[in-house]
Formats: sequence, C-alpha cells, structure tokens
Amino acid sequence: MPVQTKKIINDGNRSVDEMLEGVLAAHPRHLKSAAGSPRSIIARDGPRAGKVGLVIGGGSGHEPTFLGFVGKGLADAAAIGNVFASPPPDPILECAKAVSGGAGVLFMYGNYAGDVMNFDMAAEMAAMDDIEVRTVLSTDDVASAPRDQRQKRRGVAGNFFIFKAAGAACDRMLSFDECERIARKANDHTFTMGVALSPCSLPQTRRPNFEIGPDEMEIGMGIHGEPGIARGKLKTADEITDEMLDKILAEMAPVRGDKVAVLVNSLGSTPLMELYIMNRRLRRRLDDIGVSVHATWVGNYCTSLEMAGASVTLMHLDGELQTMLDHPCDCAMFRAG
Amino acid sequence: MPVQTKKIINDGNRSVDEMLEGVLAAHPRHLKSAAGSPRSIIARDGPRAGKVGLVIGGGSGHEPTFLGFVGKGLADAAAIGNVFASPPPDPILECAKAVSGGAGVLFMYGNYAGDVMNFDMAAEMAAMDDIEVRTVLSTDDVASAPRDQRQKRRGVAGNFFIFKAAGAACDRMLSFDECERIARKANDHTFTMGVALSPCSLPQTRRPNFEIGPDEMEIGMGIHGEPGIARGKLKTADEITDEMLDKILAEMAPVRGDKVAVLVNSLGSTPLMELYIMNRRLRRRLDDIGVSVHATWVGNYCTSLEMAGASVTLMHLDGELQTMLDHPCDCAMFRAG
Amino acid sequence: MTAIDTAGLKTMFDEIAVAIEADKDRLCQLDGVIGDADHGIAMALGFGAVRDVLAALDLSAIEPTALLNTAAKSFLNAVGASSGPLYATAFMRGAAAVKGKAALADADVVAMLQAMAQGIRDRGKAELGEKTMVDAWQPAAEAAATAHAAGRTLAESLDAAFAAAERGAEATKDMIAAKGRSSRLGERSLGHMDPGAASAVTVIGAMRKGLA
Amino acid sequence: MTAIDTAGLKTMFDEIAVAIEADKDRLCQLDGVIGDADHGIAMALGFGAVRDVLAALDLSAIEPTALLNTAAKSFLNAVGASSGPLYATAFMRGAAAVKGKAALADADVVAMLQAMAQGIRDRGKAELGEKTMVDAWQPAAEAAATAHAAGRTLAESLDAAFAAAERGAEATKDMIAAKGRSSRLGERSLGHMDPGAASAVTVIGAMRKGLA
Ligand SMILES: Nc1ncnc2c1ncn2[C@@H]1O[C@H](COP(=O)(O)OP(=O)(O)O)[C@@H](O)[C@H]1O
Ligand SMILES: Nc1ncnc2c1ncn2[C@@H]1O[C@H](COP(=O)(O)OP(=O)(O)O)[C@@H](O)[C@H]1O
Ligand SMILES: [Mg+2]
Ligand SMILES: [Mg+2]
Ligand SMILES: [Mg+2]
Ligand SMILES: [Mg+2]
Repeated sequence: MPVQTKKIINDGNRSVDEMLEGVLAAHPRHLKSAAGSPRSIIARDGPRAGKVGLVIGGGSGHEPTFLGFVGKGLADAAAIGNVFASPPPDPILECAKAVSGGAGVLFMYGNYAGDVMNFDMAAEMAAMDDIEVRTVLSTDDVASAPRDQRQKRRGVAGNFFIFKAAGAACDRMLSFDECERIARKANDHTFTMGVALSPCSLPQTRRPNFEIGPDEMEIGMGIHGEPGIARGKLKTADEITDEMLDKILAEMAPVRGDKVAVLVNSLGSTPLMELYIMNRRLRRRLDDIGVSVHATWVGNYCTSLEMAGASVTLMHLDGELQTMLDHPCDCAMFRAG
Repeated sequence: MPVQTKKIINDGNRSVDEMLEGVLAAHPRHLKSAAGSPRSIIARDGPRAGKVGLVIGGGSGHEPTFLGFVGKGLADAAAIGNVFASPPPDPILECAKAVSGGAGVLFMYGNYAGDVMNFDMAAEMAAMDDIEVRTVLSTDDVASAPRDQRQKRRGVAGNFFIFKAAGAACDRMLSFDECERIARKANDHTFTMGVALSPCSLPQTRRPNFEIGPDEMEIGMGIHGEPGIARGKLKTADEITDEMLDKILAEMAPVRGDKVAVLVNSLGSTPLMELYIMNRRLRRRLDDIGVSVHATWVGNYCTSLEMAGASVTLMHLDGELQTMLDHPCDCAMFRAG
Repeated sequence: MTAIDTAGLKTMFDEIAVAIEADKDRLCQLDGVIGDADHGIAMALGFGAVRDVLAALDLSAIEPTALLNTAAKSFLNAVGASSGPLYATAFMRGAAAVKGKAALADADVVAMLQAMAQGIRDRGKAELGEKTMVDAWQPAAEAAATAHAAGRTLAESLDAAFAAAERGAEATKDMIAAKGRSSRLGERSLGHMDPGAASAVTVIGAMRKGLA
Repeated sequence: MTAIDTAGLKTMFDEIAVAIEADKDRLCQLDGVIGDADHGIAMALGFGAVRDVLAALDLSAIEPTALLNTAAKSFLNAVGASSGPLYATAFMRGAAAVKGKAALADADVVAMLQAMAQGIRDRGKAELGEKTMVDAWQPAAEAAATAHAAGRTLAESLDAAFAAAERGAEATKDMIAAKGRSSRLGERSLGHMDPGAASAVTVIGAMRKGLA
C-alpha cells in the first residue's frame, strides 16, 4: 500500500460540498448559492438588470479560481465541479438564470474538452429559457499548443486577468457585443507559462497524480498535472523565470514602451518567498527591454491543490485593457482597484 | 546525500534580499524600504505626524506575515530578518525612525527569545534618538505554554488579528496609552492552535526541518517547526478541527451570544479547500454553542514556507475590538474593511 | 430468449457500478499518465449515482426509455467532466433508440449500443483514431451489430462487442491523442492506453454480464 | 609567550569561521530537533560576515577593542536571531574588557573570555542549567580563569576552557530547556544537546587553535 498524501479532509467524495459550505459560512456578505443548487455560487452584489451577466466555472482544486473571483466587478457567478472536473450543465444553467439581467450572459472558462461539453449543453438549455449565452474560452497556456493553434490551448492562471477584464466590462454596463469583444481581446493578450516541481493528489485517492524525479521539474505542466513540454533538472529561480519569460515574450512580442500586467502565481505549495524571487527576475528582464509593468499580482490565484510550482502570466496592455484591469472589484477573497 | 527539497530559488543566502527586491518591484504604490536599510519595509501611506507608529517584524519565511501587513490602517513598517530569525536591531531602529510621528512607537512581534533581544536593543537605541518605544508581544499560541504562563507563549497566526486591531487604533490617531491598551487587549483576546502535517526546509539547507511519520500529524507545532504538544495519527478534518477548537474554547470561555472573529490559516501548502472544510466544522460547532462569527478570514496569513498544516485563530470580540477589526486597511497583499 | 425489461436494465447498471468500482484505481492511474488522474473517480461517482437513483425507482412503473434517461441525468449531475456529457449523451441516445418499448429484444439492445456509440461520437466530436473512448465504443457497437446480423445470440453479439472494445482500447496505445485533455501531449501520449477507452471495455464487459 | 595583537584576533576569527562552516550541518540538525533548524546557518552567516569585514580592515590602524566591536556589529547585522545579540554582546563586552590595550596578554584573553560569558548571560538573562549556550560558555570561562590563576599557560587555560565547554554542552542533554525557543517543549527537550551550547564548543575550540 503506497503512502497516502496527508490531507485535512473528511470523506474525499464530500470534499467539494464541504468546502462550499465552509465558503458560504465564511463569506455571507459576498456569496450565496443559487436556490436548490449548492454548486452554483452567486455574487450577492453584482448581477443586475441591464448588465451582461458573467458566469465562470470549472473543476474544483484550483481555489481561489473560480469561486474566489465571484464578486462585484468580476464574475457574477461560478459553477463548481468536482475536483479537476467540469461542473455538469445544471449548476451552470442555474448560474446563468441567477445572473441574467436581460442583456445576455457570458460563459467564460478554461478550454478543456469536458468544460466545453458541459457549458455548451448548459448554453443550449439556457437558450430554451430565452437567455442568450455567448462563450469565450481562455487559452492562455503558451505551453499547451503551438502558436498557430492558439485556440487549442488550455486556460490556466491567466484566467484571473481575462475574467477580471471581462468582469469590468460587464460591471461598466457595456453592451453584450462590447463585453464579448473585450473578453476575447483580454484572452488574446494574455500569456502564461508554468513549471511544476511536485505533484498533487486528489482527495479520493490521496495518491500523487504524476511522478517526477527528486531533482526534476517540468516546464509547461498543466494545472491538473497534465504533462507539459519538457522535463529537466531543477534549475535556479533566475533560469526558470528566464525560460518561461522567453517563451512568453516570443509570443507577445512587446516593443520598448509597451505596458504589461504581471501575475506570478503559486500552483499551491510554492511559497510567496519564491514567487517574489521570480518577480525580481521578471522585473529586471522587463526593465532591460523597456517594457513597463503597470501592475503586479503575486500569490495563490490558480492552484492545483498542493502542487509545488509556479506560473508567470503577462497581459499585454493597451489603454482599454488597462482600464478594465484597474476597475475595482470586491470579492470575498480579495479586493482590488 | 539526502534528497533536497525543491525550491525555486537562487543562492539560499540571498533569498530574503531577493524576495524583498521582488516585493518592492511588485508593490511600489504601497511599500518602500527605508533609505539605506533594505530590510526595513515602510508603508508609503501610513506614518504621519501625531500618529503612534506601529513597527512589526520578525523572521522571514512566514509571508505574508510580516511584510504583507504593512499598509495604511495596519502596520507602518516591518523589520525583516533572515529565514526564521529575528531581524537585528539596526533595521528595526530604521523602521522606528521612519514611522515616528512624535506620538510614540509601538513595537509588536511574536514572543521569541531572539526577537525580544533584538527588538529590546533597538528600543534602547531608539530611546537615544528620543523616540519613545513601547512593546506588546503577541502570545496567542495556546499550545506553547500552560494557561497560567500565557506570557511565555509564542506568537503565531493570531498576529494578524492582533496587529490589525493595534494598527486600527494607531490609524484612528488614538493616544499612545490607548494604542498600547488596545494592542494588549487584542493579544489577550486572541487564541490560536495549529497542526502540522509535514515539515518545511530552509533555503540554505533544503532539508526538512523536522521528521514526521507518513501517517502522523503534530498538534501545537510552532510556525518554525518547533515541536508541539502531541503527535498522533492523522485524523479527519472534523476531528482535527474539534481538537483545536476545544483547546481554544476552554481558554476563551465564551458564553452564548458572544462574538468572535475567525482565522483559518494555512501553514503553507495546505490548500484553501482544506481550510474551508475546517471552517465548515468551526462554524457548525460555534453555531451549536451560540457564539456568532462576526468575520472570517481564510487563507495564507502566517506560513512556515511550504509546511503542510493549518491553524485556527479565534479573537473574542467586544465592541471595541470589533470596531478595530472592521477598520479599513490597505496593504499590498490584501485589503479589508 | 426473454426480452430485457427495466429490471434487466437495472441489473446491467448494477453490474457496471460494481465493475467500475473495482477498476477505479487502475483507471485513475491510466489517467494520471496522460491526463488528470481522475477518470476512475468520475466513472465510479457516475455509476454509483445511477445505481442509487435506480434503487429508489419503482421499476414496474416506468419504461426502459425513462430508466435510461434517468440514468443519463444522474450520471451527468454526479460527474460533469468529460465522461459526464459523453455517457449522459450515450444513455439519452440509447433511450431514444428504444422509445416506446416495454422491454428490449436482442435487436433493441444492439440498436441501443449503436445509438450510445453514436451519441459519444456526436457529443465529443471525436473520430476513430483520436485516442478516446470512441476507439472502444465504435468498434464494439459495430461488432455487436455485425454479429447480430449474422444471426448470433445476444450473448455472442455482446462477446463480440467486448472483444472489439478490448482491441480498440489496446490500439489507443499506438495513437497520438487528438481530443480531450491528453491532446496537448503530442507524441508523449504514445505508448499509453486512453483511460476512457479502458473504462469503456469495463463498462461493455459489465453490460454483457448484466444483459446476457 | 607573545601578546595577541589585532592580527592574532583576526586569526582567531578566521579559525572560528572555518570551524563553524564545517560544523554548520550538525548545528542545523541539532536545532532541528528542539528548535527551528537554523542555528548552523546563523552562526556561519555571522562568522562569515565577521571574517569578510576583518579582511577589509587595516589591522595596524586599530586596537583589539575596535576590532572586537567591529566583529560584534557585523555578526549582529548578519544574523539577528538569538545568536546575534548573544554573540554581539559577548564581543562588545570582550572589547570593553580589553579597552586601551594594543595587544592582549594571557590575563587579558582570560578576562575577555569571562566578559564574553558574562555578556551572554546578561543579554539572555539565562542561568546555568537552563539548557542554553550559557551552559558551555560559563564553565569554559571559569575553567580558563581557574587554570590561569593556577599558573597555567594560555594554551593550557584554553584547553581547560574547551574541555569544560564540552562537558557543559554534554550536560545540556539532561536539562529541560527554560530559555529560548526550546523552552516550550518541556520534557520533550530532554535527551538532546542544546545547539547553542554545541556551537559554543566549536567556537571555543577554534579560539584555542587561533590564539595559542
Ligand atoms: N472529445 C472527446 N470525445 C470522446 N471522448 C473524449 C473526448 N474528450 C475526452 N474524452 C474521453 O474522456 C476521457 C477522460 O475522462 P475524464 O477523466 O472523466 O474527464 P476529464 O478529462 O475531464 O478529467 C478520455 O480518456 C477520453 O476517452
Ligand atoms: N535567553 C537565552 N540565553 C542564552 N542563550 C540563549 C537564549 N535563548 C536562546 N539561546 C541560545 O540560542 C540558541 C539558538 O540560536 P539560533 O538558532 O541561532 O536562534 P533562534 O532560536 O532565534 O533560531 C539556543 O540553542 C540557545 O543556546
Ligand atoms: Mg478531470
Ligand atoms: Mg531561528
Ligand atoms: Mg480525467
Ligand atoms: Mg534556531
């Protein structure tokens, strides 16, 4: 019997529901669940008539993605799936109903086969309820497909910037077309690369979801432990940061004077100290090429349970995206703007 | 040669300084370092004439404690030590000088021999510069000494509540006496218990700082890996939460109708999912005894690098402490109120 | 040769639930190699939910179509993920294929299998050779149909389906994934069996056991 | 028997730096058992900083007191922690004890050791038997004084100090910690050597090597 990963849980099959009970208990002023649908988490202050509704969602285990992004100025609702599993259509539909203000509802989530199938089913069901749904997938993971197949890429930590920009557009009461356009643009301008050092374990199995040598790292690993693009010996923070940044810059192709927003994200157990060490290198490199950093976010934004590793996201800003990113938001787990 | 813990770092001896460079790069609107003293982190918006200055500090490796608590409405400055090591007197003194508004300076930090010696030396030096310093130690770790020796206890995650209450008092321009009184009261009303599941490693050694069996947990472990009060088999989230809460309630002795603030804190790699599962249990237990929860904080507030484990803190509120806790603060790493 | 009524379908689902529960760890391990290590959990949750829902039904009061639709709905809501919509669609299409029947003759079972396979293809938009459960389901449905058309018994037809599913799953080892989570791996997916194809073998084997 | 000038003191600090660097891992391990596993790091950082600062000094331009104060200051600023104030105070007291001297005679070295031990006691407010570095430093200083008073050479006196430090460190295994980080362990600190006492043995051993 292999050693099981230690977790502070009860029944692994109940972990998501127990988490949500704890979330609602902790944040009653910000969050509620849709009536009869505990997996549909709704912003108390957010949805309103005439506003495009923003529904996000996906598997659990990435907290604070997705439920932490529910709040005024960001997402109106999140549909929550099992660990690393898309939510089924029903809770997504309940989210859509709860946030529909008559101006259309945007579905935004990471590009995974399971999510696409479930959200598409929910969109069909919403149409039957006369709710117009449009979908914008996030595809920021540079490592997950070649440049000419951007639409095949996974959505990872860049979700935060992409959802935040879209949420701002919705909160500013822009039209459905405008909200959709800005959401797509936010995705097009956002690039993420990750590195994993150690695996995580699902609550039900408590077994590492992949194997990696004691001195190895994997560049480009997905946030569910999907294999990345290259495995190699663990390098220094500067080398790792350079490797990720080089890939991102090659795609983003900024010119001197351009502005970016930066997110240095922990996949779970990598501590702030290491994230800030990475940010130091990022800043030096960006300074060197004359790219200015408008805002920096550092911390646990999109995790894979207790996986060790980190990701770097850059959003290539123009005036519009900068305004959207600066737009205030008030979520249970953080506030900004 | 034993396997080394994987970390995204460069030279382990440079990690703290590199982290601080990354912090200042990330949060230029909130933080700066004192001139010539890179280990003295000062709130850009906070210190002002006539206000009691609040200087906190301690070893690195607990991020966002301490530097994350620097900001308007909370601490005016933090002196940053090596990993798990008190800062020396000089950076503490520079903090005191930078935040002194002529109304006195409060030193607040966790009760550890090293910190006491260094902060006391700094206080003596400040006195020579005509800065009046008073010290309030935090001693919230219920596990670290018997009840009749409260003053011997360690300061752990409760720091967050204690500093926040004191910072609010200072921000409200209360007198030195009042600020000190409120700081002491905040500490007296705050109780923390932790549980550790796995060790962390210092950047220099990258070797686990204690050993623990693959199915064991340690209740009462300190945030530097100091042994706790009891080691046993890993239990369920509900059992662990009960064990910690029972100890806290036995000390706090709330009566039906009392109010508390709750902090469920990760020691590093324990994910939000597990913290919220614990919060679920806490809430049910508190509901059962008629104690109402005024506010709940869940996340990484006081960590031990990548240690796995969690702590539960309760602050027993009265009207005054509630007002202080609700007072807005604006720190680089979070905002509240 | 008696026709299969709702009690028979319930037996089939009970067999699937047992078989998948026993196979859960292997499926998670397969998914760990090229995916996110949860396929066994998803399948076990889904068929466990179906079993629980069917246990509470008055089987004499409903027809096969309603039972299959109920199974589809409860599987979907327990699972989400990729397998949720795929199997839910499979069972809904199966339900449609036997609409109006009080019990299923051999031909109905074969039609149900074909509808299920087609449903999975439609929902996932996957073709043969893209390293998904389609590579087990489609040959299995075809083999059952061929055997049935050749006059074989239901048991023989399901044997043929099972053997075809096994071959199909085995063949996924030599495929590069083009759909689903593992499609980003490129060549790195080579050499590993697709977990969805592997579980399809288990499901079809249990169906055979439960139905014939 | 020549007196010890600033070059001699620099040699002493160089020896300490070498010895502590070599002992770093063991000290971290000892601290890991009853503390926070960083004692070796702190000591190595501290004496490494002292070595670097002294290397840049013009030794002919300063007196022992200034050298010791410089060492104290650089140790403190590199370390903080518990060892920082304790050793910084030790060296500052040592500096005061030899104030005005251009070089240290045997008696001055012994006086310096006694002042250092007293400085550690004062700063840490620790008594003998509380399982701290005091349990090595105080007997060591006393042994040196006794030997010196009995007419022994400096080398012999420092041998006596080293032996006493070793015994003192060994004795901490049987003590329950009453000061410092390990004081919250109660009985659980029994059986383990105090890391600060262990490093004191290393420091005193290196001082013996560098001075005599
Ligand atoms: N587009 C698709 N068409 C058919 N089958 C698919 C498709 N996408 C994924 N699958 C199947 O789903 C399986 C994975 O299911 P599961 O692990 O439950 O979902 P998830 O990938 O969401 O974690 C794959 O092994 C594959 O057989
Ligand atoms: N009050 C004190 N008096 C004397 N020595 C002390 C005192 N507190 C701690 N020490 C010594 O300091 C050592 C620990 O030093 P170190 O690990 O560098 O600092 P920290 O405990 O801050 O991590 C202990 O082993 C003990 O010998
Ligand atoms: Mg999954
Ligand atoms: Mg320490
Ligand atoms: Mg999967
Ligand atoms: Mg120590």
